[in-house]
Amino acid sequence: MNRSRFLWLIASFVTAAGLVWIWQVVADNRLVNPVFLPGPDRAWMALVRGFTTGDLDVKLLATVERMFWGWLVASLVGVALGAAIGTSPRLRAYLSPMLEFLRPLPASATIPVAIALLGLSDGMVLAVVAFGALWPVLLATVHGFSAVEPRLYEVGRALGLSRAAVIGKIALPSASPDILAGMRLGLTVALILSVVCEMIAGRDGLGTWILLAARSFRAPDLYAGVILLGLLGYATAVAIGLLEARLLVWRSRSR
Amino acid sequence: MMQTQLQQGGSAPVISFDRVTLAFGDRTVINELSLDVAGGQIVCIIGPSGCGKTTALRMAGGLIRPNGGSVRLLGETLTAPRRDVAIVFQDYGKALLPWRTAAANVSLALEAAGVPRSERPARIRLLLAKVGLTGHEDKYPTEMSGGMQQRIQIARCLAQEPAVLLMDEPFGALDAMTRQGLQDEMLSIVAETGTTVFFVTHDLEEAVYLGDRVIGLLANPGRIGIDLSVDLPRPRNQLETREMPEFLRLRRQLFDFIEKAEG
Amino acid sequence: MMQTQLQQGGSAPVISFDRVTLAFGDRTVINELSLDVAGGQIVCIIGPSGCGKTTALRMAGGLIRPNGGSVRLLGETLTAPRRDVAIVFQDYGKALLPWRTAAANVSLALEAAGVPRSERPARIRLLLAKVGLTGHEDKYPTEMSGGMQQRIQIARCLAQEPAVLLMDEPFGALDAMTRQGLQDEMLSIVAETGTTVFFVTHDLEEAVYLGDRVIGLLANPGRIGIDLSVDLPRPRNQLETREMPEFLRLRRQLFDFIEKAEG
Amino acid sequence: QTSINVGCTATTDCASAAVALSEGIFEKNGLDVTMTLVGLNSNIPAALLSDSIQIGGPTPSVFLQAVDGGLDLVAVAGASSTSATTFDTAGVVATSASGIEKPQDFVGKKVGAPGIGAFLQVLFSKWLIDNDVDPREVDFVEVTFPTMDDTLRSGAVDAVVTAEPMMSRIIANGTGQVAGYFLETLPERRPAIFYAATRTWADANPEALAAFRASIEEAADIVNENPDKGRQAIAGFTNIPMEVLSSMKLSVSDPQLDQEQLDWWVTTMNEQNMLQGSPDTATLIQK
Amino acid sequence: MNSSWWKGLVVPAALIATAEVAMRINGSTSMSLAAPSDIAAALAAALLDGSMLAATRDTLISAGAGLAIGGLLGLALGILFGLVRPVDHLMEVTVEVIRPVPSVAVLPIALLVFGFGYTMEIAIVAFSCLWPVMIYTRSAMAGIEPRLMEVARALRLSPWARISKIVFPAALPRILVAFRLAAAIALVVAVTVEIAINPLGLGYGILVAQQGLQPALMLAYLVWIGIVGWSLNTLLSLAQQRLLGRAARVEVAR
Ligand SMILES: Nc1ncnc2c1ncn2[C@@H]1O[C@H](COP(=O)(O)OP(=O)(O)OP(=O)(O)O)[C@@H](O)[C@H]1O
Ligand SMILES: Nc1ncnc2c1ncn2[C@@H]1O[C@H](COP(=O)(O)OP(=O)(O)OP(=O)(O)O)[C@@H](O)[C@H]1O
Ligand SMILES: [Mg+2]
Ligand SMILES: [Mg+2]
Repeated sequence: MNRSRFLWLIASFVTAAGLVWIWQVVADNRLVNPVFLPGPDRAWMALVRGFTTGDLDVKLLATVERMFWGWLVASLVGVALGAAIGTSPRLRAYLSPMLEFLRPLPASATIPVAIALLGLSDGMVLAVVAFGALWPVLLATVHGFSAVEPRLYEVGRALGLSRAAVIGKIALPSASPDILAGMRLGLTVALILSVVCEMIAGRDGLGTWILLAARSFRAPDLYAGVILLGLLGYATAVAIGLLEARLLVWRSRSR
Repeated sequence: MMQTQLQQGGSAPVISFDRVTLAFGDRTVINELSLDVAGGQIVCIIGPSGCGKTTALRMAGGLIRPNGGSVRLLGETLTAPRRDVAIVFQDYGKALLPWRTAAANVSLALEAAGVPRSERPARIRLLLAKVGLTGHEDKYPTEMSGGMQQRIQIARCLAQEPAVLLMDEPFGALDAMTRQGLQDEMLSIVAETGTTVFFVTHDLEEAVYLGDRVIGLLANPGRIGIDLSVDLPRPRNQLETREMPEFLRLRRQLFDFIEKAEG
Repeated sequence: MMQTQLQQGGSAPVISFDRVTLAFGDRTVINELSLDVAGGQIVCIIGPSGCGKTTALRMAGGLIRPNGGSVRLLGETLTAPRRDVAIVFQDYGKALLPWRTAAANVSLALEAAGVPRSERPARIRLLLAKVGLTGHEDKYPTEMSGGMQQRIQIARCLAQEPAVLLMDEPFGALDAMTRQGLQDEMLSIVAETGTTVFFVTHDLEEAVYLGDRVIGLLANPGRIGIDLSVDLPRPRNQLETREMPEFLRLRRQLFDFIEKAEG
Repeated sequence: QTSINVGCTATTDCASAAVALSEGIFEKNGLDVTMTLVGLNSNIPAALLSDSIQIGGPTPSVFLQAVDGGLDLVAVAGASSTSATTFDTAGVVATSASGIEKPQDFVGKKVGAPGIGAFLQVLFSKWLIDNDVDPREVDFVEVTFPTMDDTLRSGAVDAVVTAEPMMSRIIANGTGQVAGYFLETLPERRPAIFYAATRTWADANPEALAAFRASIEEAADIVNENPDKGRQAIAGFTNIPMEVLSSMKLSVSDPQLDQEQLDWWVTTMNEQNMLQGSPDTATLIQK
Repeated sequence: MNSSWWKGLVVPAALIATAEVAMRINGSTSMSLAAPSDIAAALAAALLDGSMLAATRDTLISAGAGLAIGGLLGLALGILFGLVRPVDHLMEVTVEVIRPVPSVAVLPIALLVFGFGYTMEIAIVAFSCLWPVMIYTRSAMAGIEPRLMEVARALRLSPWARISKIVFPAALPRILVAFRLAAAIALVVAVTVEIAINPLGLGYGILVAQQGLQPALMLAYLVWIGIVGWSLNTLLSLAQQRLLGRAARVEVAR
């Protein structure tokens, strides 16, 4: 099991490497204007340069922090709100229309409003990131709760479980695959929004790095930032995967 | 219709159906059902498939509310499930938490009752032993056979230490021997604790062997077709009881009823 | 161990287990099981809960592959399920498509077999009538009783017109009469079509009544403990057959086996 | 008739093109011109390259960085340039709490600018350098125009590098006072925006280019002599309300552009390490 | 449900009233805020002169086409990855690395490749919608009752029949959730692209209002986007109920 998992991982990296190679070939043959698509070699050099002579590490850390806290807040609020809406028709009637109204508001347009209300602070960035990353978690939680086998809710009622216990012992575990999928997506959204916030609100981080590179037409630097984002995304996906493997043993065992 | 409504002497009814009617949409599934179950009694329900046995049991459990009439439990009209009433569901596969092991599934009832954490392992071990699942504590439901899953559910219901036990074909997936073992286990628990049991089964012999009373339902709409009181001595014995003339007579009577009911 | 391996005269084996071993993780569930089922035979499998009946049936259906030995169907080693083999699952509630009505669930098998759309309704009506579900065509599984769900699944398997029918406690949730009706229905279908049946049950009488052969499994690990050939005349009859001395003898023998197996 | 799409940002610097369009000068010269409002000035080079617009109005810093990055762009005509009369249309505004009064006070302070590396910030930095302050000792953050007032008020920044019409609003709201007009000390006629195209397009369309230049020259005079016509055209193009525009000085329209002007920008940007190579300004203005 | 539609208005109404009072009492000089009544006036004006409706059409075309393309691609990939584990394992690194790349980071490149207009916007929206649909679909595949997959195997359903008759209906509730999420994302991304570079639609309207120093109009656009998104979601919810039919309602009723 573990061995084959490891082999698959290797194979997966080889696949990715193959795609990078194709990218290199495309760049080497100048199939795309090199000003906009430098080869992976130049991007890699820019990345190394960014770490050795620039302050890319500091920017990376700043982005990671922003993403993590935003995601954490979004996950907690999303699950709590989702649980409340998912189990109480009354709360659903009061809250969900407003939430559905807020959901499609683009972060890029809400940032000025957020700045007006919260100032140009880290709190504002946290709010915007959490606001965006909230929806996948919230929606997945609400759906997960509604998809719980009805018989299990009956079991909960028959055992006289308290509302909290029904949520904690029956609905949450049952919805956990959905919630984790939502959190997986939420993490991506958080990363994207952190970058967008940095770009729009000028907070220092990978976003500004990319933005400045794009503005001054330093494509290798831009791709270095994008590569870093990708690696960051992969790392977070692996982390969530580990969490999933821990929480969903029962599902893998049944196969 | 041989409607022999028996009035149990002495004890007040624990479960009482009072002219209960239930419809799904415009289809009446149960019609004006009246029934009193005295405390400490075992009442077995038989009847053709789809006649409303499960529905009646779910009403006794407070999971569904009748459209007409009322269901009372210990004198109070039922509006929601109560913790002193345990329900063994017919679809055992769906009634277990797939993310909890056998032991943890049983534990759920103890958690609900607020049993301190330290006491739980011992009690869980005891309960699983009662249903013959020692050594399978750490398996997930999906890793167990149908009969084993059914027994986990029974263990969980016993963990509730209920005053009333509602069982919907609880031994349906068990082989003859395991089934007999659990039948006797249940009888001894009831004898000890005075639990009232509402027992749905399609096995006529089982109904007679376990019951103080056997009620046969008729279908479309569900109503009482036969109500027999079982006067076999207790404690009962798998070999002797089943050979008693009274046992055979009751079984015959029920068989005739079912035959007519289907026909 | 009374291992009376019977060799059926004449016809080549349809299902054949050859020293089959199966383990889940490090737990051996079935150990070196060898078994040949001749064409047109009804072989009933009994055994204590959790002994491996379902597992054996799933291997015969090609749903799981043995760790050792081989399962052959009509001479070919099984590596995947085949369409001429129908499987009635033990957990009927999970084996139905909840978004399809009773009729549409049966239709699935017809669709799989490529039956033209125009022919389907008539065949579905016929099949549902066979299992006594006329008038329930448009209900969803969640709107049906346990026994009714089980019967939809049986109808779906019959729709496959299989050469081999693997049935895992197919009548477990049915009342005595419905069950007897379906037993006879199945017997007549088999007599007509020559279908080979692998039938898991925990009802010893049922095993004897239906089977040409009854195999008792022992648990831990699953292996053959008894293999009886049933020499009761066909067609069988619910009243007469069950009263024949041979029937009672076989039943007794199986009962003793199960008793020993559990003890 | 050649179709030309001209992309500009929402400033008064492209007034000459706006007027040429609204007064029918382009049409008269045989050009079918549409104008597109581009959100970010730095998007203009990519828009040019994808042929979404044929002529755009980049700032010199955006233009030079694009060329430095390898894009083959050429300047085709001047749009606006600095002038002693308009030095007060941009400035740096500081809160009173920050205590900033002179260039030296900016050291260690947080200053918001509408775009790092963009026109205003470059000129502000130049002003600092000219006053012996190293701009690297100033902590710059990006703050968009509309949020400047809020940001300054919240104390998140000590000062903002801003321009009209935002500047007078901030001052009117009492959020801060001008701490310096960094355009004041600039030489005359330094381009603020000029019109640019890809070299491929410019080489392929000499007649259209000539017609464009002629139109711009004609329109520039109108703008400089009759600012209200300019305002009207700008309002039509950008949707900025007339009441806002009417209190604003328009930047001086200046259709001429020569190499020396670009050289000044290259030097200025090099002072701030903004270029990797050194663009050959001789080839950057289309003949 | 029908009698309680007003409940959804209680909270927003309270918030709006608070905002109005706060703005009237304190007065605001912010260029990003405006009193709700001013926003309403701006909204009405923009709706009446048709500019907002035209912008809505442009945005919806891009968002809709992007959602359709990205969603269907995500659905196909999700099913593929969910059912064929080797592919999932093989592509794991690649997918997880590409997924978090924010489309805004590559906007200049998209602009270069596609230029202004619908194509660029649709491509970026499609890219952004692909992932949520893929992730949810893949996780829905894992959640299908294993017994149903065995039924499919036992009936030897063809791969296509297996997907259309078992996998897809079983995963449909989750897939619809994914599409509802993706629809909102499509709108957000479309508007973002419009704000950032594409001179089209509602986002461009926001940009113009913002740069034209008209906060009330800008917020009116924002409110309108909320309304459009809300209607879109309501529509999708209705579609969901219709698609899932009686089976779903029975499930919920129990
Ligand atoms: N949720 C429901 N919606 C509509 N009809 C239902 C529902 N549940 C049960 N029914 C109908 O009610 C009738 C009685 O069902 P019930 O489950 O009580 O039967 P039963 O006696 O338990 O049968 P079995 O022995 O087969 O389990 C059946 O005809 C069934 O179709
Ligand atoms: N997926 C699985 N993973 C691990 N163990 C399993 C799995 N499925 C079955 N088992 C184990 O295999 C043994 C045999 O199971 P099986 O379902 O074949 O029993 P059975 O004879 O059908 O019992 P019953 O009559 O109760 O249905 C049981 O002990 C069970 O715990
Ligand atoms: Mg039932
Ligand atoms: Mg089994």
